[in-house]
Amino acid sequence: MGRLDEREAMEILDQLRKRSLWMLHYCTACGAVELPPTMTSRYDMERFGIVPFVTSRQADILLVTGYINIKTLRRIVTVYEQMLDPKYVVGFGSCTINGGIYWDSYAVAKRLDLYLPVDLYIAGCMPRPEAVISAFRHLMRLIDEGKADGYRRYKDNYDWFKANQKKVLGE
Amino acid sequence: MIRDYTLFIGPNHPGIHGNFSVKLQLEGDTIVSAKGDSGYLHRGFEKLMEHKLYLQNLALIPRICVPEPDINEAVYAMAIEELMGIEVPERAKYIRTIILEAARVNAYLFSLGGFGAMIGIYTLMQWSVGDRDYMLDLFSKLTGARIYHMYIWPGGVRRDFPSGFEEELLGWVRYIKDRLSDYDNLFFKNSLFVDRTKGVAKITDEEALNSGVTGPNLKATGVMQDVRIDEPYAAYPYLDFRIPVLSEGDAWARTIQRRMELELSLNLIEQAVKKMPKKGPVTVKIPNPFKWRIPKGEAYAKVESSRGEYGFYFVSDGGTKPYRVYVRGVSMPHMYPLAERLLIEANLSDAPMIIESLDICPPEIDK
Amino acid sequence: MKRIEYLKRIYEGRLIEINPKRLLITVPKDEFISALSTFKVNSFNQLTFVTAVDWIKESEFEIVANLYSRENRLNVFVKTRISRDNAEIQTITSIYSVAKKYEVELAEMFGIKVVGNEDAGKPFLLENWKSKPPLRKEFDSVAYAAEHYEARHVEEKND
Amino acid sequence: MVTNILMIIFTPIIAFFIGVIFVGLKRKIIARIQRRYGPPVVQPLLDIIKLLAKKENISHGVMFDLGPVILLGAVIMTVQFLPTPNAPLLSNYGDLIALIYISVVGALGMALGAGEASNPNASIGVAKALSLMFSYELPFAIVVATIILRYQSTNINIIIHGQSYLHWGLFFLPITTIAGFISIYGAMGEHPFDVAVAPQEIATGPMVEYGGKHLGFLMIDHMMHTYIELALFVNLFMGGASNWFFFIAKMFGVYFVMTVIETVMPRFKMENAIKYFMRWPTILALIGLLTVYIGG
Repeated sequence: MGRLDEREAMEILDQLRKRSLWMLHYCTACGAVELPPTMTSRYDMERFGIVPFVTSRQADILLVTGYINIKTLRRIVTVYEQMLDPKYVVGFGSCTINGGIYWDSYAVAKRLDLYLPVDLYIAGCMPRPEAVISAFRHLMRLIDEGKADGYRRYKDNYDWFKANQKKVLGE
Repeated sequence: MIRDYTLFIGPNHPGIHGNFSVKLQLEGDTIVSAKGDSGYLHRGFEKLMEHKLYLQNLALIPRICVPEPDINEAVYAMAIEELMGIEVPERAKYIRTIILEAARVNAYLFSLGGFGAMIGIYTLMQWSVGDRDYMLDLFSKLTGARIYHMYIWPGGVRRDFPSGFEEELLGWVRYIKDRLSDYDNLFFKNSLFVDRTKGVAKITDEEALNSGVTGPNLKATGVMQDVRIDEPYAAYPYLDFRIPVLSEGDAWARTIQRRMELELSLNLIEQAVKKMPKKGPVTVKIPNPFKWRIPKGEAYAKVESSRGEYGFYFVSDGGTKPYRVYVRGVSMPHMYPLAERLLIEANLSDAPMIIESLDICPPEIDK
Repeated sequence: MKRIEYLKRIYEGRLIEINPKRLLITVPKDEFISALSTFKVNSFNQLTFVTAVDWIKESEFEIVANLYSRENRLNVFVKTRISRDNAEIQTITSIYSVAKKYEVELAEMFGIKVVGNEDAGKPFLLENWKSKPPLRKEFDSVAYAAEHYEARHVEEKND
Repeated sequence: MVTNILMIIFTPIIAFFIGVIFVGLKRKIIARIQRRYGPPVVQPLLDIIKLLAKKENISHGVMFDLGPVILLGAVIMTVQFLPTPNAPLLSNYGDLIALIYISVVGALGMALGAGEASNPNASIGVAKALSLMFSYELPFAIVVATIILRYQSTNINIIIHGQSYLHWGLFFLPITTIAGFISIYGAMGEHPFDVAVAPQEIATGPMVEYGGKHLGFLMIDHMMHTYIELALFVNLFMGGASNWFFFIAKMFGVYFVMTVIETVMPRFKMENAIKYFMRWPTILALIGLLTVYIGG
């Protein structure tokens, strides 16, 4: 009986959890110039309950906005581990998918999902605000169906992620 | 109260616009020492450009500094034109001036909005970034992209204005002009804004000149130095304008200087649209990109960006790829000798505001 | 323009005019600091940037300092050549204090030892960087990127 | 008597929901001034449910966990001392002075909790919150003295009774009301005075390490705290209310004025905030005290 309630409780909470997603106010790369237009009066993502929050303790979504510099990658991993479950990672722009225009750069990692469990990618070399908002709505549907389980994947194969991070970050 | 401790206004901090961190040594609330740490946005542009063809670089260079990408294209094009010795057609010069001035207005709206958010007035950011968005629509109508336009290329501009574009542009300029009075009442005349910024982070004019400061930060100290007047490029020789200069040199003066230059740019756009020749070619025929060899030589092309003097030092050895391109970022001297010195003896709650008043663009330092 | 004629007289012919707004002078390595100070005295009081160009064929680094004169609205490139292996230059922060961070960038990106600038050896942009300084010509970024960072394997389906 | 006991149990819940609706409307009003739509009105409730449903919670020690609980306890107790329209709750047993004392206890509990967090931002935030508290308590104390002198009693019910038939404090003690409004505005920590939780400067100060369920509790405290301050202002200066509708309407009137001011004002710096409180509200409060003292 307990098992059933736990799953049912999760569904109801997922319904409510999707209506108030807090995004971490951390502009890791060039995609961050499209975030202010999404937050401000023209596209206004606050109507979906998405608000930029300050510290990693209070945030649910970690937006990796654009290319992943190695020095930034170390900070992104630390910030991700500070966030509280359930947490979601959104890869923003084609640089998180396959390195984008910096495929040949010595300081940029190519695939974000080797180092962090990514729930959602937004394509585009700097996606438009409309793409960002439709991506958040898609993330809401994923949360609704319980498919946004990046944080569980991170915990399950933790060593694989740590091995990849160690290979690139070197320490 | 803990006596002295270290505090990171680190990469993940709303007080930092962009991605770099400042390590502060604090005693109580006053900052004892500040040490900047950048490199979070380093992609090695100068290395990437060395193994790409000239026209392939056109897609790469606007991505150097995000709030104002058009200056990169203009400077890259001007450097190549100087080496090739080609002359840009008249109409293309005017179009380039209009695009650069519109990008400057957008960059000022963005940075003034960010400055308002730093001291807590979010309404200014909502308004200014919202108004900036209408120009991005015009840019995407003209060039196909909102931010990275890749519109100015060596030899002129990629395509001519679509019909009726000038009227829409002037409509946007008029719209921003009468929005400026709302901004003034909301923010620039607000007594609290004056209290928080007057006399904070003050620099004298010779101190600014010695530490390589350019742009509004320098003009706010009373020194009149602007690339548009000292070395006019594009259509600036044909436009007559006078750049107002303040003299206090503190955070207040820098912000008001940006506000005045925003208004000046709006007038410049109107003037350029009026004086622009109605017909005429917009680009010079450039050779086949795969076999395009730039004659051996070096050139330093510079432009007045919204932050200061921005330039490319371009060395070519006659091959099909640039031999060496040095990106002269405006924010390098603003951050390293200047911001670290201004933060000392400042109050902790002023630190983000001081850094934002210098309008530092971290990718220009990291490249 | 009086000072420019004076400078041209001193350097009799070595000061070339690439175009009306750009002057160029190449000095031997030990004369670099004295050339910079004479230019600074004669109205070139602003340092725009200091960088290096890696001429790998002649196995030499070319240090370029760009100075700007507010009075005559002119830029001058003061250049000097140093050998590529164990390259070393004197710091010019005594003349232009703003050159400090440019020299740090020079040291990190080209591996040039800057004598007299204590920050020059420390890392600035790259964090625990093990291989050669990246802006040297013999460092191949494409190979480094392919080897260190795993790409997404997309199998080509030309059906 | 029975209705009073029932109301004692239910008033905190009603206070919480009033707080939620008010904060939701505030975010809507701010959004409309900023030319956008803004979140749904029940957004604060959704935020709190999401926070309480967080699976993982980082704790920095027992005191860190107890901080929000102490604040919640103090807030619930303060609600009891505020008379609601048809039920005096406990306000006959605890007068105005007791109310001020209890509201301070909550802030101290919060300070102890946040101090435990290992983040220097939190301790700076706590220091700023406490020094701000001293600065706005000073004019508030003078205002309370004026009211006690004016109505010859510290019992809030008698004060309300003294203001019946439209003899509101707002009209008869205008200077004191302005001083009271500014100091209550500071007590709520609303925007121009949110020096302690400034996101840009010290990364939301004391709340920097609070997340998940802790932050959920803090949000609940914030909602009820909004109700308390507004109810206090309405009772002292706008003569309480005969039924719930007028009570909420008056409170929302005051809150609307606060929201509009908040949207167009940048944030004070710590020194400026203290200087401001020591200058304008204190002078006005003293003038009010003199007029009442001379007026007899």
